[in-house]
This record gives sequence, structure tokens and C-alpha cells, in this order.
Amino acid sequence: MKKEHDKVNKKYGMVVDLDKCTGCGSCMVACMSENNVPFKEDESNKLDSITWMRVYKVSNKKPYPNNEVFYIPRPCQHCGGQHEGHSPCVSVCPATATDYDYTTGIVSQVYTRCFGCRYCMAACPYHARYFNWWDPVWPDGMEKYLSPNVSPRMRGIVEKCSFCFHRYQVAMEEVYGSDDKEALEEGDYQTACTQACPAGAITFGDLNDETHAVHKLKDDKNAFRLLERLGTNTKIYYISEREWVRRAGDNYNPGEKTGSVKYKTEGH
Amino acid sequence: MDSALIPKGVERCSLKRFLLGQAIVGAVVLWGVYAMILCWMKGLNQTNMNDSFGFALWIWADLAVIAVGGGAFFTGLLRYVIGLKDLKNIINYAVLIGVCCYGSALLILAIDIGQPLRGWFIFWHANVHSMLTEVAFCLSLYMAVLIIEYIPLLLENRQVDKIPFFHNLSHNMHVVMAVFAATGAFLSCFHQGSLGGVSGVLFGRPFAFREGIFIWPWTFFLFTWSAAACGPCFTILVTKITEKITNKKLVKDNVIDLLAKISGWMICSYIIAKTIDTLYWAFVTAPHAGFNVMDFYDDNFWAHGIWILIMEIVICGYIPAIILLREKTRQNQKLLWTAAILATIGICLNRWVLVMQPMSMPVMTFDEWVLYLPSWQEIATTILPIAGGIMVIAFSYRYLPIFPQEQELNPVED
Amino acid sequence: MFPFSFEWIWDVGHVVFHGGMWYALSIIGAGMTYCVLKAAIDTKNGKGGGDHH
Amino acid sequence: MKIYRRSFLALGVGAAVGTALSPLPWKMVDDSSIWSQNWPWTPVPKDGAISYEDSVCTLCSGNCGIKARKIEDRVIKVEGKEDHIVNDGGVCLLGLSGPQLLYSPTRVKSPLKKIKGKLRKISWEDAITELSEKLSGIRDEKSDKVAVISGNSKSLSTLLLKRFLKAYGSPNYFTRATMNDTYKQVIKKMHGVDATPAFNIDKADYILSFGSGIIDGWGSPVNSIKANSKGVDNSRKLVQIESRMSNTAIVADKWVPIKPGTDITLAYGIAAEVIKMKEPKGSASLKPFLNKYGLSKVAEVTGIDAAQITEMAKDFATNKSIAICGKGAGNTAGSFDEFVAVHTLNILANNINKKGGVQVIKDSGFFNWSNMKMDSVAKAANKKQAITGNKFPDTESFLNKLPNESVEVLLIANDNPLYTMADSDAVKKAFEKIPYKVSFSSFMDETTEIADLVLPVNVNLEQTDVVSITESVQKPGIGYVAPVSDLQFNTKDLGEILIETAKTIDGMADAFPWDDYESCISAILGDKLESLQEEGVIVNEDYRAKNLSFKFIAPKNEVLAPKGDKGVYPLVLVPYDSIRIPNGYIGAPPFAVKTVSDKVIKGKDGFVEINPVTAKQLGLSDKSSVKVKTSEGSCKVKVNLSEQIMPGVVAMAKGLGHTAYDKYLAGKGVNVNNLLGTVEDPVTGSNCAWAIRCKIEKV
Repeated sequence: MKKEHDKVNKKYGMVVDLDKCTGCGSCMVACMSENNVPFKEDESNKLDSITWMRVYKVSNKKPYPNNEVFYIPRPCQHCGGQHEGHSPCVSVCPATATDYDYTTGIVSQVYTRCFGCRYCMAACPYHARYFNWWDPVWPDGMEKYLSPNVSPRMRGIVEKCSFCFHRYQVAMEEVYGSDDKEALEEGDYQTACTQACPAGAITFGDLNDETHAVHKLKDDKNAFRLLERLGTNTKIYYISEREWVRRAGDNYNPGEKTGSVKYKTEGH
Repeated sequence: MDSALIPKGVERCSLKRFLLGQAIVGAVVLWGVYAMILCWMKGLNQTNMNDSFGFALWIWADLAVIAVGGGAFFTGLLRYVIGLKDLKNIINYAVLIGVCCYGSALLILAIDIGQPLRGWFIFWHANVHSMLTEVAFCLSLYMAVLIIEYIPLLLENRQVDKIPFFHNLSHNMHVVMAVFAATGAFLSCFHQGSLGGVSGVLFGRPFAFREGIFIWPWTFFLFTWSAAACGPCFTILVTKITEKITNKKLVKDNVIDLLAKISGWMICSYIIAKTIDTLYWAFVTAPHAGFNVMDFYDDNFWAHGIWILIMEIVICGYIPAIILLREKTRQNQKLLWTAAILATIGICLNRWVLVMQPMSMPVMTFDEWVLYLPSWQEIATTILPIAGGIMVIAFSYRYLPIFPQEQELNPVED
Repeated sequence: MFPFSFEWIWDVGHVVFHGGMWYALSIIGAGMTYCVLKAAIDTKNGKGGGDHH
Repeated sequence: MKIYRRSFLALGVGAAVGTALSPLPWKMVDDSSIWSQNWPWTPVPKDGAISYEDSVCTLCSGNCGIKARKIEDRVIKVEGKEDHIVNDGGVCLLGLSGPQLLYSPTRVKSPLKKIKGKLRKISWEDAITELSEKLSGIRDEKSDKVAVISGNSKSLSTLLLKRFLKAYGSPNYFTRATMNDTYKQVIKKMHGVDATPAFNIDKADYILSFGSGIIDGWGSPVNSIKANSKGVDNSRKLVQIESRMSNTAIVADKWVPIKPGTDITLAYGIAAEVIKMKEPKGSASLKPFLNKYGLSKVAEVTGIDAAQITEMAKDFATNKSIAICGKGAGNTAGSFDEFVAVHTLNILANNINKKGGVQVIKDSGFFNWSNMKMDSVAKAANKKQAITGNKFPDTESFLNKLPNESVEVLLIANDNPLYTMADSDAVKKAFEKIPYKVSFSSFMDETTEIADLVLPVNVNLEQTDVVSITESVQKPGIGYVAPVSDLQFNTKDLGEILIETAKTIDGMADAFPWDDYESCISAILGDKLESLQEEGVIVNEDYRAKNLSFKFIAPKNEVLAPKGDKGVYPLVLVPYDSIRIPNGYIGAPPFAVKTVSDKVIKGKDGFVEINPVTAKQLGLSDKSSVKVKTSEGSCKVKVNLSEQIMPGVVAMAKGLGHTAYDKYLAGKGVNVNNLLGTVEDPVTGSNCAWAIRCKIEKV
């Protein structure tokens, strides 16, 4: 029985409550700090600014005073694809430098194997992948805060959100090393952004595990995913009570109802 | 001075003039080499690429040179496998152009990747499901085939040919050339196709994505077909340009006409297929992803206006097809030039659109269009292999018997 | 590229892809080997030689 | 000849084939890629034993509980402390950037003294002697010519600084008045008690926010964001009244744009409608006064639809409601009249000291100060009035009066007035008159650059301190700031510097009887210290506020006109707080700057937010360069067309345009403070300006 249970793969994912997100940027900085993301003098060109977690400000484009806005945090969506593992990026990487981990559902990036062809970036509609156009340089003394859990990336390769995979590894090591602990508990493995979010807008956990909060939240009637109809089958769910916010999650033809375009993907 | 190296029975310009010409082109090459070194030493921050435009000028140049270099495999296929004997008079040149094109592509790729020292990981850690892996393997294997096809030519140099071993080697290679050519055609079909697949499989990018058969999107077949169709046009174009520069007739009209006719049929069938593909994409694929096809063209008119589609399909597709199909029009030199130029532009434009437009187009509703202009380093490194190609062609023309009909068409009075 | 690299899986994709690759490589390799060997033998047998033409 | 060529060719080909068949090229290819994976210029962080240490963040007055993740003695990361009463694991981006501040190259690495116009390193011994001699020298004749500018912090070390000045003999202790200081005075005047206000917004069902940036850094920033989320869960209704859509307006249920400066009218207008629906005990005296605020008049003045006002009034009257004020992050003092008007709404809502209402808390004495022994100089001086008179000792008012005062020595701690205060040019001029300026800053900021003596204090991760968290937790409470990092440079805690210095000045030692800072803390906290260190916080959970009586106060102003002539300056410039751009004493660290939108900073350019309607009138297009001019100054910025702002109002972000700090911050955008002027509130004396009139010209 226990063996059977062990066979069930985990599928880590996130549910973000957009009605709570304040756009404060904590998730972005928590991520940068956790993952040794470099910074450079000018980060105002957002097309070459590495932000694994990026918060977009989205407006309904209506003129004053009917303008409305929401913020949406966008980590790597950890796409499962139409059949588990067929993520847009993983399927195209020529050197197996980005991979789909079937045991967790996490899309990884192997920095030492990536040779910087950037095909994965072309494949990703979420712009979740970032290229190291420059060598990472920390001002004198600041390299002291670099974490040994995540190796700083060299110039010329692609990087992206890993769902803080090193935290999963640390947590699993504890499970392996412990006699009385058999499996991870929900709180044992949380991403840096989830922890830092002052609004508690982010919930992270195993989508397959009924005891985890995300399992239930993902089925909320107001839950949606980004660009669902492309069949990317992402693991980041968003919730909003506002219809126009949900509609902004996907492209619609005139006359289509919001949420009517969910792509049927092979269950897992 | 170098008359001992020049093939017998043909006339060449003075060495001084040749070297002067080479020096001018060589200066451009040096400029390109400087840019290339900058990219290697300082990294890709030397380019104007960015996280939205991860694929840009270079990838387009790769796709384009390989497309126009398609003349080599297709002419080879026609000559050696199908057995159109007449084409032996142009196959050498087609192979030479192919070598230049494929060499260019490989060089640009070596600059384009962020970690050139690890480029071989594409072979070592190959992900067989990636179109780019398929491209890399087929491309390098086909490059080997092209070199094999070029070697006998090299060995036919007057002085080299004097060495018995090389003479024999050249002879033997000619004997088995059909096998190499067939292998080359097989490889070429695949890498032309997989280059098409590169953008066609991007299911996250509605502009690029196409449905298809099994693992191959329609662009896979369209790319192979279009390379076979337009490649010969490029071969004709370069031959014509060479004739203009050397001020000599080098290939007989019937040879050119045969190639042009075949190209005409190919372009015609291709452009019909492309039209069907475009219509299906516009009315089925795009709406399925939630887009109106005009969403793809509604930003900056000059950068991504609908004109680009009309230009590609009508002006650079149907028009050359019509010109080349009709005997009367294709035998009119001016129209033949026009058709060859249009077809070459058309295929380059097709590659351009499939590389650039998917990158600049927003997919998330709250994303924005991105405009990209290449940096001088990108332009220089793109011109570099072209200039290098010119040098190789000039060198080969001077010292190797590229055009079997040259002697006959231009008798030298002793 | 080789069955001993860790990303190798014995699935259809790998077999077909690398099958094709090694097939093409063998033809090219064998073809070239044949040409070179044949040329060497021919030379030994006194064939060719530019001066004799 | 022939033979030679043949053998040469054979040799060449042989060598090439031989090399290719040897392992050499393969080995080289492999090695070069291994080298590319281990480039010596890409840092490899050292591994080691991991540990967590708890503390309280002092980078703003929110005082969140934090835990530092450490590898050996290096602080790797700052995280929010789970289950902490203030922030329960959440943390803002400034707090998260703690390690960047700790290891910042812009830190002052040792005491510095200005010698021949340049700041040069000196020892702590010399530095303290220098300060003590300077202070001793003028103490007898003009001790009141020494002034202190201190950040608005509720920490033990700040109290020690206050005590230091008192014991030295000067009443001139100034601090930046915040929204809380104004509210305190409202409470004093309306309820007659000295108490701290706190706002129980997470339990309210209906929140009427007069421009308070609940999620933009207002109050205790993380705590307020958490409160907002709880509110969202409870389907509370938040109405945000302001002329520019802040992030708070974004998450609010309704954004109500209001004509700038008419909040008082609106508040009383709503009150007038509310009182028609419900009349709480004791509000009879208010009724005749409210008659002035007829619905149509209020609608006209505020520019808000009458129906909308009625709806707000109805919602306010029928729900568990609260009204809050203090613009943006609340770091500036507001108008007394406006706060009275808003508090009047709270009284009408009958929410004072109720769940979901305004909490009026008397701080219970956690600190056990010994009786301060003052010598004759100190005693005499303390009978004198501060430069700002008997009103709130606001730094802005002090700076306004500075040109006509002679100050001999100015001590500056936890603030960077040359950057943070309005009309920086004027401040700079006023500062030039002061012969001796002492900065206690940890960073080489704008003010420290011009100081004569720099005594660098520890940054938050190195500090030992005790802070009041009363406002954050809405109950009397304190938190313990523990040093989680070794000292990175030659710096000290402020308290330590003060105690050491006091001991060397004649007549002051008795007021500082402790051996050192550590024994000072244990003396002041007594037996509470141990549990404080253990738990991190002490909160008086049993605290129950008493019912308070109240009296209404009629306002002096109905409309707060921004400074400037409407004819010359037709637009209103509103500076705004962004939680991503710290705008106080601490300059934005690189992480924070990285999160700033490209519509706020692009390259070095700053932006002014303008409604397209206004822009059209002025003939401006998006991203065009313009000059923004006010009566106080001008600057060049670019246009950011935005539908999220009222026509006629323009906005600029605070926290940019530093001239000091490093390349990651300096020179980016403009310091909007340069354009701002001050308006002294007639009641509190604090600067209550929240906007200024401006004009915009094409460049």
C-alpha cells in the first residue's frame, strides 16, 4: 500500500489570488535574493532584466475614470504540455539542458549544460526565460550574501524560475535522513516568493495532494491559467472574482465566453 | 605568375586585379571577424537581441542561407539520383554555392550561441525531440557531404591533379558520387524540414505554430519544398551574376532553362501549398488560439504589416512561378533575372517572417509588441560569411574547372 | 548521442533518430574510406599521374 | 622539387590525420567546456553550516519580525518570521534587501572627519573626543544652539538620543512629523488623552480611505497588507478616495477620484449624510455644523457625483465602518482639519476602541527609565522653547526657521534631510550656515557627504535595540532587535556612541549612568529583557482601552489649496509613495531599483504621470521630454501617459533622483522633493503639504 502511494507523482503548482496581490514586489526580490539573481547598473530595459518572478501591471485599457488595473506575478509556469512533459521549452531544448521532472512536475534548467541557443526562450509565450547577456558582477563585498544553494550563472546561458528546487532537495534530504518522517509535509517545501508575499496571495503545494491547499484552490470557480487554450497546461493558477481579470488571462475571439476555452489535457 | 594553377584553356584576369578584388572583400571579412571576436570575447551583449528577441538576425540569416543553399541538394538530387545529365554543367557551381551557404550557417551558429565552447553539447547531450537537434545533426552531416562533393573539384586543380593519388581519389569519388548525393539529399530534406519545424513546433507561439502530421508541422514540408523550389533560382541568380562579373557566358542556356523550368514547377506547387497553409492557419489555427489573423499584423505597419504576407506569397511567390513556368517568359533574360531575384527574396522573406514575427508579437494579452534592430556587430557577422563566400567562389573560379562549358563557350585563341 | 550518455532512453525517438544518423554517417564514412583506399591501390598500380596525361 | 612537394603534402596530411585521431583535440574540446562551466570570474559561494537568527527589522517603523539565514557568519537572506505578531512571515522588499544594505559598498566603513574639505578616516576614540570637545566647548554659553534631526523612530536608541540632547541642554530635538503624529494631536484635542492611534482595518467591513495607501506602505506596511488580505477574504468593501490611482486604489473595490485638497469637505459631506441615517450619542452638537455641507455643494466642491456620496454615506452608516487618513505611506504629517474631519466620521461610526475601528492606545511603560539627573545647564535649557515654538517639533518647520536661527552643531540620525525634505536646495543652503554637522548615518548619503564628522552606526542586521510595535499590533508592545550579523565595518550602535560621548562631557555623565549600551538595555528593561530576547516581542495582550468622551472641533479650512498661483501653475503635482522605492533615510537598494517599472525610470530618466486629456491640452505625447516647474524648483522628466490619474493632476514617484549612493541608484530619475514646498499647519505646526501647483512645458 505504501509502495503504491509512493508511486503517485507529485505535481507542484501555485495558486495566486490576484484580488489580494498588491504589486509590492516582495516576491520578485525574495526570488532574486533566494536564487542569486544578478543585477546590473541599468535594469530599466525590462527586455534584458533577469526577473524569474515578474509582476506585470495590467490595465483594462479604458479611459479615466473607468480604468481598472490588476497586478499579476508571473513565475515560470512549469508547463506540463498536452501530454505530461511536453512543455514548450523542454520539447525544443536541443541539449536536454532543460528537463521535465516527472516526480515533481518541475521544469528544470541545467546551467552547465545549456549552451545558450535560446530556442527555449523563443518557445516560451510567458517570457519566463532569461538570458545572461552579461557576466554577473556583484559590487565589491556584496558577493558575501550569495547563497551556496544556487550556483550563480555564467554569461551566455538561459535561466528561469525553478520553483526553488534546491529547497525541495533540502527538504527531501531531511526526509531521507529522518527515521520517523516518511513524506514531505505541505510546509516543508515552499518557494521563496510564497513565503515572502505579505498579502498571502500565493499558495504553493502539490496539486495532486488532496491535503494541500492548492489542490482545492485550483478548482475554484474563479481559477484560470494563462494562455490555457494553447495547451501549455501550466501549473500556475490564478484566481480573481473580476471577470475582466480572468479574461485577460487568455486570448478570446469575439463572442467567446470567459473561461470557455479550457484546453483539454491528458490527466495525470 | 599563377598561370600554372589556372585551368587549361580558359582566361583569367591578372593576378594583381584578382588580389585587389580579394583584398577589398577581405577587408569586409576582417570587419566581420572583428565583430565576431567581440561577440566571443565580450558575449552576446554586443548584439541588440534581448529576452524577447532571443532569435533574431542571425537565426534568420541561418535559415535564409540554408534555404537558398538548397540549390545544391536539389540539383544534386536531379543530377545524380534522377539522372538529368544536362545539369552536370551547373552542379559544380551549385555545390560550391552550397558549401559557402552551409559554411556560413555553421559559422553564424557558432557566434550565435551564448557558450560556443559548449556547442558540441547539441550532439553529445542530444535531445532527439528537438527540431534544432535534427538541424544540427543533418546540417553538419550534410556539410560533410558537400565538402565531399567539393573535394573532387579541388583535386581537379591543374597542379593537384598531377599527383597520381589525388587524381585517382578524384576519379573514385566521382564514381560513387551518386551515393553521396543521395545521402546528402536525404539529410538535406530532413534539415531543411527541421528548420521549418523549428518555428512550426512552437505551440506557445500562435504566429509560428502549425499543425502537421505525426511530429512534423506543415512548415517542415513547406521548408523542404520551398528550399528545393527557390534554391535553384538562387543558383541561377549567382551564375548570372558571375557571368556578369566575369563578362563571359559560363553555362549554356538550355541548362539554365531546364533548371528554371523545374524551379518554376516547384515554386508553383510550393506557393499553392503555402497559400493553403496560410489560409488554414488564418482561419483555423489562429482562431483556435484566440487570435484574429489581423492581430498578427496590426502593430507597426512597416515592421509587421500585412504587406509582408502579400509580398511573400503574391509578389515573390506567384509572380516568379508564372514567369518560370512559361517558356517564353523564362527565356526572356530580364524576366528570368526578375524571377530569380523575386524567388530568392521570397524565400528569405518567408524565413524572416517565421523567425521575427513570432518573437515580436505579444501572446499574453498584457504583453507588448517588441521592435528589434540589429547592432552593427550582428550585421557585420552576418555579412562576414557572405564576403567569405565571395572570396571562396572567386578563388574556386580562378583555379578550379568549375564550369565545364566555359572552354567551349569562350574559346581562347592561342 | 551514445547509449551510455545519461539522457539516453531506449525509445522509438532515440532509435529512429540515431539510427538515421549513424546510418548516414556510416555511408559517408564507408564511401570515403572506399575512395581513399581505392585511390591508394590505384596509385600503387601505377594509374593516374598528371604528367602521363 | 616535385619530391619535396609531395613529401611535404604527405607530411601535412599525415600530421593532420594523426592529430585528429589522437585524443588531444577531444581532450581540448572537453576541457574548454569544463572551463566555461567554471569561469574564475563567476563567483562560487562558499558552503557551510546553515543557521537562522531572529530579529526585528528597523528599516522602517513597521518593525516586522525577520529571520536571517546564515551560512557560517555570512547573512545569505532575510525572510519574514512566521507567526510573528506583526507580519506573520510576510516581508517587504526593503526588508528582504537587508543583506544588500549590510554588504553595500556605499556604507560608511569607519568614523570620518572633514579635514581640508575632505572626509578622512579617524579612530572611534578620536571621533568621540572630537564630538565631545565640540559639544563641551559651547555647552555653558549656548547649549541650546545644538540641535538634533532624528528619524521618526520609536526605538530605545532614539529615546537615548532625545535624552542625550535633554541632558546636554537643548530643547531642539526635531523629527519628521508623520500622519500618526497628526492623528495623535487629533486624539488629544478631541478625546483629551495622550495616546497612540492604531487602525483595526482587518476587522472592518467598510473602509473609507482618504488617500491612505493601505498597501503602499501606510502604517506598518506588511501588517497593513496582511490586513487588506484578511479584508478581501471577508469581502470587506474598500473605497479609495484620491486623485491618482495608487496600488491601494487598484485593490480597492472602488476608486473615487477627488478634486485635490477637498477631502475635508467630502468627509463632512459624508458625515452630514450619515447623521441623517444614524445619530450616535453625543453627536447632537455636530448637527448644526454639518448643515453647511449640503449634498450638491459637496458634490460640486469635491467633483464627486452626489449619488456616489450618498452611496458612500449609506454604506458607511450601515456597516462596521472605519475612515482612515494620512496620504500614501503616511510618512508625512497631514492637515489637522482633515484628520479631525475623518476622525469625526469614526466617531459617527462609533468605532473608537471597537473591533474594526480606531484604537486609541496608551503606551504602557515597558521602559523603566531611572530618574534623569540633570545639571544646572540642562535644567536651565529645558525651560527654553525649541526653535519651532510650542508646536510639534517637525523637522520641516525647523528647517524653515533655520535661515533665521543660529545653530552651532547639528546632529543627524536616521534621516537624510538633504534628500528627504521638501525644497532640498533651500535645505542645503540652510545647512551651509551651520558650522558643524554630525551624521550618524550608516551610508554615504547626501547629508553625510556634507557632514563635518561622521559616526557611522550599525545597519539593521547588526543593531541591538528595542522598538515599540504598538501601532503595528494595535496593542502595547515592544520588539527586540538582535544583531544577526557580525559588524562588517568599524561601526557602532547609536546608543553606544551616545553613552560613550555623554560620559566625556562634564555634567552629562549622571544622566547616563550605565557602563555601556548593553547594561543600559538591561537596566531599562529589567526582568522583561530575558523574555523579550527569548520571544522577540512582548505584547500586552490584556490591554483594554477605556471608553473615551469626545468633542467636535470645527475646521479652520474647508479646502487645502496646494501651494502656488493657479494662474501661473495650472496643474497640481502629487508626489506619491511606491512601496518598491524606499524614499526615507535608506536609499533604494539594487534589488528594489530592479523592480521599478520602466514607466517610472527608464535609463536615467524619471517620469511624470499625466492623464492623456491633460497631455493633449499641453500638446504632449507619451515619453516626450518635459520640464516640470513649481514655485520651488524645476526638473526635466519624461511623460508617462496614464489613465490612472485625474486630468489636471500630475504625479511623480518619491525616492528617486539620489545624488549620493552608488551607480545602481544615483542619478536615476529626479528627486521630487526638490519641487515641493512646505505648508505649516496652523494647529500642529507640522508641514501638511501633500502636493504643489506646477506647470509643464515641452523641452
